[in-house]
Amino acid sequence: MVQIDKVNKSYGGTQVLFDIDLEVSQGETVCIIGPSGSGKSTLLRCVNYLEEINSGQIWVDHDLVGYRVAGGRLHELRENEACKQRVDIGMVFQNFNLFPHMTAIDNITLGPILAKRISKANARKAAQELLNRVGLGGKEHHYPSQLSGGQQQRVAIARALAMEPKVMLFDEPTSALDPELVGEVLAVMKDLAQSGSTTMLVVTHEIGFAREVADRVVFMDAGRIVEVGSPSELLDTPKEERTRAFLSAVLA
Amino acid sequence: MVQIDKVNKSYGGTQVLFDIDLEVSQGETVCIIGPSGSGKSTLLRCVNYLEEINSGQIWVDHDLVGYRVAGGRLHELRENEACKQRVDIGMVFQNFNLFPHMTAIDNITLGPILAKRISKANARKAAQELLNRVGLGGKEHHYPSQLSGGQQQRVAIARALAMEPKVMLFDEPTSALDPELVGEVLAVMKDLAQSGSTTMLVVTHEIGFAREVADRVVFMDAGRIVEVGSPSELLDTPKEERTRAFLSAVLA
Amino acid sequence: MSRDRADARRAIPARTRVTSRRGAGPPTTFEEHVMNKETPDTGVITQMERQVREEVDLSAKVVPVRHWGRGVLTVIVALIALQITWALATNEHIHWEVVASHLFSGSILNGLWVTLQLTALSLVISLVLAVIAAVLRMSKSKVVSGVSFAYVFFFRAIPLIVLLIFVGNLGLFVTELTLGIPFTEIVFFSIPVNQVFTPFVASVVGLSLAASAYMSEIVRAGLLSVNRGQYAAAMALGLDRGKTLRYIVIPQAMRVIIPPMGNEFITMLKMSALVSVIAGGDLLTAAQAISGVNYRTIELLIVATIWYIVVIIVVSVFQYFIERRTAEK
Amino acid sequence: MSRDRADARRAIPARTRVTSRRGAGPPTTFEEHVMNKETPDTGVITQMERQVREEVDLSAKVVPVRHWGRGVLTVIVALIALQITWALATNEHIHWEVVASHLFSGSILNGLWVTLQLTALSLVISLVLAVIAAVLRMSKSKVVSGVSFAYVFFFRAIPLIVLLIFVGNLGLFVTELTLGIPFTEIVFFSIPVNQVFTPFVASVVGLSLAASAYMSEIVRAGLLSVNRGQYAAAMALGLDRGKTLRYIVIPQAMRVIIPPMGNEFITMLKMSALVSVIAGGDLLTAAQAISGVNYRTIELLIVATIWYIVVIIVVSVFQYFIERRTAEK
Amino acid sequence: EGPGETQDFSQELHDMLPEHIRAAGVISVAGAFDNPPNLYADTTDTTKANGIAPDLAEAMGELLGVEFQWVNTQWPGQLPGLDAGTYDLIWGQASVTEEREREIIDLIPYTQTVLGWLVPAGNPLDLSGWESACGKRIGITVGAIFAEILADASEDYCTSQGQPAIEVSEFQGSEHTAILSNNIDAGIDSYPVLSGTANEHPDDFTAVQMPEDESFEYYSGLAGIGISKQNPELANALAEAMLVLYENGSLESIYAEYDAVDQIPDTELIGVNPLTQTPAGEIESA
Ligand SMILES: Nc1ncnc2c1ncn2[C@@H]1O[C@H](COP(=O)(O)OP(=O)(O)OP(=O)(O)O)[C@@H](O)[C@H]1O
Ligand SMILES: Nc1ncnc2c1ncn2[C@@H]1O[C@H](COP(=O)(O)OP(=O)(O)OP(=O)(O)O)[C@@H](O)[C@H]1O
Ligand SMILES: [Mg+2]
Ligand SMILES: [Mg+2]
Repeated sequence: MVQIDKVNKSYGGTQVLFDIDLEVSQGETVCIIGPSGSGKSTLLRCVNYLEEINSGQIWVDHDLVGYRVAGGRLHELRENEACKQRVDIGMVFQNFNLFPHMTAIDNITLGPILAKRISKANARKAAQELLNRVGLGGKEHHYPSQLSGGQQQRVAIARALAMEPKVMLFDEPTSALDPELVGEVLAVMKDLAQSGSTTMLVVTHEIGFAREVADRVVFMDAGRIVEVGSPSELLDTPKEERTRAFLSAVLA
Repeated sequence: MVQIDKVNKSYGGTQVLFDIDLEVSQGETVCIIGPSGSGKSTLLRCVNYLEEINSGQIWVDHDLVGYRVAGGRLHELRENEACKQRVDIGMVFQNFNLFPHMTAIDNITLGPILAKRISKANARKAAQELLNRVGLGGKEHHYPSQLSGGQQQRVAIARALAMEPKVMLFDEPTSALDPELVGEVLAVMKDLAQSGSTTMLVVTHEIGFAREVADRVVFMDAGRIVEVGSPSELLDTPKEERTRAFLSAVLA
Repeated sequence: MSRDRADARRAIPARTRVTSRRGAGPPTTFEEHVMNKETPDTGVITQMERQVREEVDLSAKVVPVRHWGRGVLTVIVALIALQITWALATNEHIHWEVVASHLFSGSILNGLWVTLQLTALSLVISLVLAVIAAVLRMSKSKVVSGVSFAYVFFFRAIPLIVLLIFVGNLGLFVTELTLGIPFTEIVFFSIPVNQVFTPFVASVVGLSLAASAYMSEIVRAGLLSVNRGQYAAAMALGLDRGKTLRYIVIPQAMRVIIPPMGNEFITMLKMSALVSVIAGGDLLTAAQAISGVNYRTIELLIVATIWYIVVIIVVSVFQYFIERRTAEK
Repeated sequence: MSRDRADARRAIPARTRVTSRRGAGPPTTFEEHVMNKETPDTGVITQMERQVREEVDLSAKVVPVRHWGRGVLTVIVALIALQITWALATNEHIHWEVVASHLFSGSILNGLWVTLQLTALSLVISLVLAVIAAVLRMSKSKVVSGVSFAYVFFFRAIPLIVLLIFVGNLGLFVTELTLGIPFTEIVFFSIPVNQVFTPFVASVVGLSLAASAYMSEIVRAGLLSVNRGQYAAAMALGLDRGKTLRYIVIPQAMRVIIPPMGNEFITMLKMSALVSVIAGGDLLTAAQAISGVNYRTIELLIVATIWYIVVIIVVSVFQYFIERRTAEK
Repeated sequence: EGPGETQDFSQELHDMLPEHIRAAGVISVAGAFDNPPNLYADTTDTTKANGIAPDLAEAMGELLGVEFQWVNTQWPGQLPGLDAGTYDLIWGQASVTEEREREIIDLIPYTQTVLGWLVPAGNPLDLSGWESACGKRIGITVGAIFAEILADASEDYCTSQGQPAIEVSEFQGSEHTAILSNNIDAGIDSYPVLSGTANEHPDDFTAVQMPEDESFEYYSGLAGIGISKQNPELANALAEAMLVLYENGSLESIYAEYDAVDQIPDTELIGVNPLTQTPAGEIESA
């Protein structure tokens, strides 16, 4: 479903991703862990074409991210084509990034109405169902500022799901939450992962969550993938020294 | 050293602290835990007279916070007197609040030079020692933006210590840090607590830390102190239902 | 927060209960006790101290901070205001009956109407131009952002009076407005320039160009103030640049844009007086025209000032409500 | 970021390696393959697909996005700029030799000098007044903040020309500047007002008062932009209000204050031309005085415009470096 | 290098001056330096005044034993400055009218001119008398008295005769440009001022003198020195000095310098408030 091939990415002079290779199959949940600044967010942003890569290729469901093939040539995408591509990729951000001037339901229906041109009524019906699914039935008309952090993040997840994306990207979805509120967001994500139909790429610091729901765990450091493995392999018997050091610091 | 007597505090119409009673003796370390919005930060801010209380009294080392007694009357403190009082109380904030336009050492020496009128040379010598103590020798001339979160928070601790306060207040000192960086800050605080000479009032979500270093743990909820006890009492065998619920959510 | 503090200050005396010397006589006086730093600090409050504290009743005696400075300031300000009012009201050089008789005179109200029209029209047009200039300025293309930069620089740098003279006298440069291919003979469409650029149109154009340059910097600051995460979230939903601006960024930028627009509106209102160089017929010009005949300069300037103040008050109230609405959520 | 993107765009063609149809011939064409949505989605990339992708070489063939719109804009802008330059340069009504001969004439340079003095002095004074007004505005005392509000409102509302006439002719109201107790006979000190308020002093005072009112809103926005945590941290260190402002808040507020100050500086530069109403001798007045004699209005306005643009360029460069310095950390 | 002969100091005239001016030795004058040939700026030093008025002032200064200081002041600042005592005189383009003499300031005429039109070179619209201006677009300076004159003339010569009214636009000093750009058909001002313009730009403009009888029908054509009604001694002293210059021929030689002898007012118009004979310092309500 997602294939990342020898991706390199620099900001100005400094390279932040080095030859990243990663494959995620349909329905799989992959968790990415790693220290701050290791390039986890950057990788997700490249998959969503929020950043351009310097070399390598990223494929999402047989589409080359950022390019179109026609007449035997690769054409860079124009902005509106890139927009269409992003419709297939849902993203949940660390700071929720809900639109503060819109109610929960307006946040959720905005994308379907504007980018997918779904009728307002249908969009609202679907949004209502999603809100129920993330446990927020009854909060339709609350503004983000009237919701707790955990509730805001659940709205954000519903907003991404409303686009019916092929892949969901999560960038530290719980690290801006109060500890008491982390659980409710993880529960929603667990649900999603275990339904088996959603392909998920999750950057997280919640080792317990990764252990429980990930099909595979990726450890990144300094812009490289250091180690990939099943949760038990990577978390309990890491092969690399760097992974061990990180895990001992985090689990301390 | 610190005595809080029947303190009530409202913001506008809503009361956020109800009849808070708490005593902290010289050299003691008290950890305050509790859900978001329970009034933990507000309580610390009242102790430091960053907020005025509506009723009750707070004593720090025999001084009534916010008042002066003269001629048998309570006189509200003028601003410059309140400033003098705050010199005795060190505070470390969740978001560090370092001064971004000053180097580490300037951050640390600012208070001693301006508020305690210590000579620049002496202040710098003391600051240098403090920086070494928190493991940041060599970072004197870095600006906050050039330091990691953990390093910034350690500078903030050094800045508070530089005033040689009678009490140190910590407001969630690690919750804005990446998980890997939490350890280094907790280590510095542990050091401080175990030196036994510093009186510390710590709001934290790090249950492990509280268990290890606190002499007593306080659980707050909805503006009230629900339960106080030794770490083992409160964390392992909480008496109150509310405490149990909170702990199970956080430790999940 | 300031109101809360004031409430708190009032509330404390009534509720605080601390024993005084006159109270149930503890062995040391309260002050000595509190001040006595020699008391060995055991770190634990002794039972005796506790009792002292609990029994002290100072409820009737809390002395709030006196802000002498504020009192003095109040008196000084009041005196100055009084003196200025007095000086204005009784001044032999100012004939208030002249002010009164002209305040609602036809030519003044006409001038006011012209000023309002000019200002309102120019405000709307310049706002649109400012948004366009600000968006172009943030374009990734060097050419596009360069054009916007040059536009803003040029129209901020050229004195308005010069701009107005040029725009108002376009006939100096071209006699016909022609749509065609430059440097060729091909012409699609042509109209005498003076027919299009009447003094009023020229005034609106000149004011709009100048104001849009100033405003674009404000709009740009507003657009930049919107968290980058909002752009990312909108893009991730598949919204294109235009929709992101329209639905996400501009509504949020309004909060930052509207307050400094107050300054700009007032500046524009005042600037509109400059259109007299191309025969605009605005409020201030009308006042000066009358004073040129009846030689009551000060009185007519006061008339104009009164009207400006009225307009500014009305707009400020309006702005206050818009700000409240944009800040609400 | 825009630069990074551009770099990336350039970099991709050289490094991307994907096989073309001309490559080592996979069974289906590359396009058909990629477009073929019927291919059953197993969720796992087949070995064949892998190979296709790895062997395709399109390095010579990536087609970057063509921004036709930008090209067209560039051409249009260039044509307009050319046409305006042409129109100005060849216009029979504009005698460029007159512009050249007056550009460095003594009286123009004198006027420029007066304008610079007025602007610089007023800028400094109004900045100080603006900071005071902004700080007072944020006072907890209703009286103090009310006074500041009234000050700002009044001096923004009154047209500058009226303010200048009043300040320049204070003799209308008082003939002596007297320090004493109002409404009594007690006088400490007295001096004729016209002796103190020379036209230059009056101009500086008038400009400073007006500008300070506009600027105080900018300064206030700057002070408010500093994170509340910074105030709390400074207070927690025992700094009083004054020191907090001086060492913590103002240095950080500068970052927000300086950019809009560019607008204000330019406005002030232009406003200084209004002092001619009380005898200023500034640049624009000098230019107009000369044109009153030689009847070369447009030429002399161009001379003035050139100097204004020069000053604004110099100040903009200066501002750019200050901004860089305050933004550095 | 002042024109005309040097004047002899007159103690008698000096003693007529008010105390504060004798003490200061200076009379400060406000005027806008934009009105050649009466008052205009020196192009090498725009704070210095040139023209008939400054030359007259210099001659009067020699007589009175005081110095005249000229300050370039825009019209809106002039009257308030006079009221405030910032200036002792306004001198430039203050037109003498009966109402002003009676109620506002004391006026001493120093020049009398007929009106004229400034038109594009060759006078294509053939402007001359009032009638020829019907339906034309005429530009005037903001605050000038011409607004009232044109309104009256338009009534008498045009609208009441079934002709279209005269269209008036008020400008702040850029009427010339407006004529060039064909925004207006003509400007109106005193003829000598306009002929100065036309002489400088013969390719662009022509100045047309209005028939004298029509010109004086609405307006005396007098421009005067304005003195505050608080200051009658000054008005009387200046009027006396003016008379001396008139009688000893200096006035004529000064005007001759500017080729403007025909602007010298008639004898009976020399003095304070000649139209109404209001005594200096007195206010007579109409
Ligand atoms: N827009 C940018 N411009 C320049 N450098 C950037 C930019 N965004 C990120 N970086 C740099 O790229 C590196 C990787 O950043 P990234 O945000 O991907 O790390 P991360 O693993 O997500 O860390 P964290 O856990 O703190 O979110 C960092 O060194 C960062 O400073
Ligand atoms: N300045 C303020 N004005 C009004 N209400 C406030 C203010 N500061 C805090 N509150 C309210 O007071 C209550 C207690 O807030 P406080 O910040 O003390 O909680 P907390 O226990 O520190 O929570 P957290 O763990 O999220 O920091 C909350 O309901 C909050 O909304
Ligand atoms: Mg990240
Ligand atoms: Mg808190």
